[in-house]
Amino acid sequence: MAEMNILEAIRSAMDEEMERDDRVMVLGEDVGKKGGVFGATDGLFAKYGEKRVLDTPLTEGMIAGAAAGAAIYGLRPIAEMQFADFVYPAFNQIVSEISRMRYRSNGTFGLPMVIRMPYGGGVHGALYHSQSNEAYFTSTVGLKVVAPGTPADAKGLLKASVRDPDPVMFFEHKKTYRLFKADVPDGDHLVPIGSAEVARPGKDLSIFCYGYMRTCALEAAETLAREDGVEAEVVDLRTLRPLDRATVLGSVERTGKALVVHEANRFGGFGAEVAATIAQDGFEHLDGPVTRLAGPEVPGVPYHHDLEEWFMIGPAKIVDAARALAAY
Amino acid sequence: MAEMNILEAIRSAMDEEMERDDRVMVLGEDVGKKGGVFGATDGLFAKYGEKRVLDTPLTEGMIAGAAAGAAIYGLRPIAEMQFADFVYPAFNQIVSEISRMRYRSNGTFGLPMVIRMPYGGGVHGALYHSQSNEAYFTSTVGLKVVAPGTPADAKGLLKASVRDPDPVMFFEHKKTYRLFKADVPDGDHLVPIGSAEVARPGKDLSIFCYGYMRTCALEAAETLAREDGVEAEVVDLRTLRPLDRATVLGSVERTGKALVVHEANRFGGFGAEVAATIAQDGFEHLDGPVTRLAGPEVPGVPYHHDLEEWFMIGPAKIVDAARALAAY
Amino acid sequence: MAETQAQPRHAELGLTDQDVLDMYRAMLLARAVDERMWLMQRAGKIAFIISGQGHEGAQVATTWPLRRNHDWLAPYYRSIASAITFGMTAEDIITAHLAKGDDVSSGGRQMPGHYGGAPYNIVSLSSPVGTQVLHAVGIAMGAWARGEDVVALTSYGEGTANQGEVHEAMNFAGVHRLPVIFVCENNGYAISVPLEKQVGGLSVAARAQGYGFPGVTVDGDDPLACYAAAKEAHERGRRGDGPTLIEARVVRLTSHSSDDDQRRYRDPAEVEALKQQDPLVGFGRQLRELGVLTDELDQQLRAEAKAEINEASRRAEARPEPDVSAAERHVYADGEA
Amino acid sequence: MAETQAQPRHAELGLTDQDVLDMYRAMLLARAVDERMWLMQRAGKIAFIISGQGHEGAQVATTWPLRRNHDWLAPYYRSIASAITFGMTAEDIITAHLAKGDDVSSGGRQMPGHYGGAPYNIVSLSSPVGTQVLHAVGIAMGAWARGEDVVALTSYGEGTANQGEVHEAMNFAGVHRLPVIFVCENNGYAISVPLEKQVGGLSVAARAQGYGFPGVTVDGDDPLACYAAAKEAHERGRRGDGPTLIEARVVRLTSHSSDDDQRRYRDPAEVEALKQQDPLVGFGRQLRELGVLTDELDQQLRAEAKAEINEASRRAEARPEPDVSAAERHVYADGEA
Ligand SMILES: Cc1ncc(C[n+]2csc(CCOP(=O)(O)OP(=O)(O)O)c2C)c(N)n1
Ligand SMILES: Cc1ncc(C[n+]2csc(CCOP(=O)(O)OP(=O)(O)O)c2C)c(N)n1
Ligand SMILES: [Mg+2]
Ligand SMILES: [Mg+2]
Repeated sequence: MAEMNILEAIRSAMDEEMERDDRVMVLGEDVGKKGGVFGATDGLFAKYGEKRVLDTPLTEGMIAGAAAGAAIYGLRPIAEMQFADFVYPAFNQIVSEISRMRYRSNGTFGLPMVIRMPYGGGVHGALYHSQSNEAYFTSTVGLKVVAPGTPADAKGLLKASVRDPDPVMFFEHKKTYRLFKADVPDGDHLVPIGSAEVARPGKDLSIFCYGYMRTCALEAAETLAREDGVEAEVVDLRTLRPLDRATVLGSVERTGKALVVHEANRFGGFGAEVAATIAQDGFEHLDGPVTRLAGPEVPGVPYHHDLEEWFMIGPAKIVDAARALAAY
Repeated sequence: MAEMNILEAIRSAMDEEMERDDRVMVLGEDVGKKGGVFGATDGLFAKYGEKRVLDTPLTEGMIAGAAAGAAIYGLRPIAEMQFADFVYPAFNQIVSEISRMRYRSNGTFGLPMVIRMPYGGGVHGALYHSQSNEAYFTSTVGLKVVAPGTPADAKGLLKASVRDPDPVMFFEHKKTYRLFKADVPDGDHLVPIGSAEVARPGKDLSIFCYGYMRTCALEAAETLAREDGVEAEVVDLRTLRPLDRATVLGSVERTGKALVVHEANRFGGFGAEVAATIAQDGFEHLDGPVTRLAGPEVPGVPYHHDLEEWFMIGPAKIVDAARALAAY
Repeated sequence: MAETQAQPRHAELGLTDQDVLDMYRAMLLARAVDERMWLMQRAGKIAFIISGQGHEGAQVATTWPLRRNHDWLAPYYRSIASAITFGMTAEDIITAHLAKGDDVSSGGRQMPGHYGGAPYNIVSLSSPVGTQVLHAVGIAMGAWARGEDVVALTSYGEGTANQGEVHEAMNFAGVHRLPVIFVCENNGYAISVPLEKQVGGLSVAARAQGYGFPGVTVDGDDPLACYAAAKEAHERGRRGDGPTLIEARVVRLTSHSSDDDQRRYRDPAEVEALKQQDPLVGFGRQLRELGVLTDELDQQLRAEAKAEINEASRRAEARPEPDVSAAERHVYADGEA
Repeated sequence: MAETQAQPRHAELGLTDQDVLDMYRAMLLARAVDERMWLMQRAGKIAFIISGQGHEGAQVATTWPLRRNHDWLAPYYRSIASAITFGMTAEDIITAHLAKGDDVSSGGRQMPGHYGGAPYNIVSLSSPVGTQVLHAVGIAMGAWARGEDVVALTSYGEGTANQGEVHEAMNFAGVHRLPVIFVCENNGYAISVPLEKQVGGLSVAARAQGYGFPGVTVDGDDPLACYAAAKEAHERGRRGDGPTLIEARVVRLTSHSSDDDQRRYRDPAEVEALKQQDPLVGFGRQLRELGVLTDELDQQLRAEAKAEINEASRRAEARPEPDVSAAERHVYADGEA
């Protein structure tokens, strides 16, 4: 077991996969000599050289599209969007091409590739360096969407994503990069895509979360246990698409109450899908309204510290929402 | 009252708004001399000239971005995406710029502009001429999203959209363009953005729909009444963002059962938001699971006639889903 | 000293008589397929078609230097003749147009005109114009990264040439001198929008130098000129000297598609004059001048093309419709055989 | 016959002594603001800053021909000196950096470096690079459509020049000869990526001819050269002769931003040598040679800039923080006063 933070876990996942399979390559802006703006690819350029760790021009459409072409050719590219906020110039390639290449070619052209998406707020990044834009991708059939919340999951899921035969959007919450260290199993540690984890069992209500919200929800759950005697079950979804319906519905069956939490705005956010799934398929187990707690309905995280604080979801807001639901 | 189809309604809305306000201009691919690939702008080039009805180069990013610039300058552009499927090269301008210009400038730069989006399947258009991609926009704060289902609504809502101080994504289901004619009030007919309509009152369950689905749902409701004695209330949302929560929740309060219908795939579709809203805020009125009926979980509408039939939502599928819900 | 005898033009390019006849044959077959598509569309057997008529010379000739099953092709919706040159059969193409279940391009899922085929190294094409250009560049990047001797060719229209992705593709290819050939088939219209409202500066080829590689304009009605440019481009790519942009000036003999009527936006005299530039006619004349083609042989080749399309259509029509259950397959690899 | 007396260089360009001193003053002020930002960042008052040091000469000079409150500016995150030239005050800029509630750019919502201001005809800037270029073109399209005598100028880096939207913008501007000036401030790096890995062909200016309008490269350390190019571009736009692309070769004197350390990817000798190209030093020297500036006057101007930034900072710091309730306003116009 090695202790590492999420950033180190991500780096070591890429390193191991590149070691293991020489078809794996990394491309993106500043991923080479600089080692990425967050340092995620630090050292890889020196180790593998330009032809496997490629500093591209400042063109996200090209990054995604060339990665797709390389995947057609037989490589296994890991493309980095410098910030999730800057993925939109690549949206056409991702939605029109990458997500549906397999389907439209009747299964003859698959695209094994990963797009890394540093996302999330609370980092003084304002409207364009804080976005949680996973919903654009979770609603896109043909993509897989992953959003780990621990170093072990970050490593195991990234390695699984690199090996997956289909395109994976890999969301890394920037605030978690160096938030804490934790044990990561040694060896070829893989976490399967598509499986949620009950991060904390509980009987009174279920909190569904992912990414940074896992940390916040666990902290909230401790407060609820301590101060209210409410035992919240925390379910870390880990993979958003495909959603682990069995784990989600199983939890609701146990607790009867569901709180869905994310940082993105609520209207049309990924939480709507989780809530709607529970509302339809867990209906008979519900003892209270499926509740969503999400970022406010504004176009982005504002910059000023007080405004950002106002925007962000943290343990306190989760505790409040959970209390109201528990009391229903 | 004049009888017209939806295409004529859209054309007459643009014509009237251009007459009324010389800041209104139309731009897009083939909108000029050809009059648009569907004929929506037919005659406008001859009437208003190139400087108000502009054939642009084949570049959707430019269409959206230049429209935004023109709106900053004080014009009121109506930009046409030739098919909703081809909006993705413009996604960066729409999401990064158009949706949040007002917010990020603290209210000092508003963008009064409309983007027309011919969408939807059932027209032998396959994966790339059939998309119902409204969910990308309904989840985007700062945009308004409209999807009319009748000629009168098409005209009244498009005119209201042109006058709206904020950007409106205007979804026109291609299959409805010439589907039927209906009365459109004479004079300066406006339908306010943000108001749903109870298209058919009923007491047994509510069907929420928009665009082409309105026609299908009304037909289904007649069948249900005739064959099952079930009285379905059909609510045409008309505006998807902002959602008319009062009308939606009011209907659920009356019927206790909600069926949400759309053509886009289900997972992460707009129906998830409608369902989640009802599940949370209408919980105490619910006598059955909020049910979603949506397009299948494949990346697009396949071309072959039989496969397209398999994909499409029509009255029969709505009747089946409504029967199951009514029987709950 | 013996002087080198002046060679016929095709021989100078290293093409045998047989080669140029084979090129002509591919053009004839492409035209026969195309005309059949229109017939089938009018007969109600195909909902929509989009034609390559007028582009055949440029397509066959620019694709000719590629090595089948080794190099790669990322074509567009007019690329019937390119696809045929690179290995697709008339039957493949008609099968795809009829959306039969065993259609090699998409199993009946895509609209007519969406060429592609894994067995032929032809990238599956979508409808949003220009997206395939980056795929070709990505393939070339893969070859460059692996040190493999592979060239990718991609084609598109002059309207498409303005898409941002096409520019990003050219820039990246320029930076790393990737082995890719950009072929812009400039037919003067993007649906109804003419060149002068579409392309700032009016020349697509002129853009290449902005990315540091050569751009050439060739007469698309002169297949030998197109071949010469493509051959040089192919060699440049193989040598590691980077990309080439070839702008082939062609004519669009038909309306944009079966949904369009070009008389709405194009002068009748202009439409009439197009026929004078039919590359089939032009290449036939040229081959006669080169002494390679006779009237008799021409008739024979045309008869062969006709026989081939008849047979291809018969077989394609007999193929099975897709099974409806197939519609939910191949979304992800999971669970697939 | 009397021969025209050879004029000093600035006078030939129609600039008075006062004009060039005002340009120099704007550069000094921009630099003073910039240095103050770094100080405040180090003092923990600003979370992040992004600097314009090295770009001031090109910025002041290219913006100089624009008519304030009449023409339009769509700048980028290094455009401190452009914004100042176009009317923003040092106080505006520091206020924005401190994210105060009455910040004219965004009311404290945007990160430092996101210039904009409705009262100044400066388009509000976002972070995704290059998006502002289409806004400038859209403004120019508006002016063209309305027959109004307005020119829009937009600026961006050489990395950004590769974004697809920038190309689409240039193409459209080329087609309709729109009154827009594209200013690419080429500082040789996009964060860590050097020109040769970024720009195919190494010249951004060379791209303009691919769109049918002039592209010129100017020495960004020579403000008079920049001014001459921009003045001509402005006149061309007003005459209806279309756009101009100006590539100003500048230096980035600092790391990319306060989050970056350029020693990780740039040779120490290269970084050291940059100081020789500081446009403030160069322009000061030039003005002395032109007989416009003396050491005394220089000191006085520097003292004035210092006083101005001191006063601006004092006033900016005293401004109120935004009210948290403001955070949910201005999403839509509905319901706003
Ligand atoms: C992104 C996108 N926008 C619009 C369309 C609709 N469309 C299909 S073909 C076409 C014109 C293409 O013109 P050009 O590139 O010159 O090729 P040509 O058809 O003339 O060969 C248009 C606008 C599309 N397919 N994709
Ligand atoms: C679309 C997008 N991708 C990535 C970034 C991150 N980023 C910010 S500045 C920058 C480099 C810009 O370089 P250049 O255009 O040369 O301008 P310079 O900073 O050198 O003046 C990058 C990659 C961004 N802001 N937007
Ligand atoms: Mg064309
Ligand atoms: Mg730069």
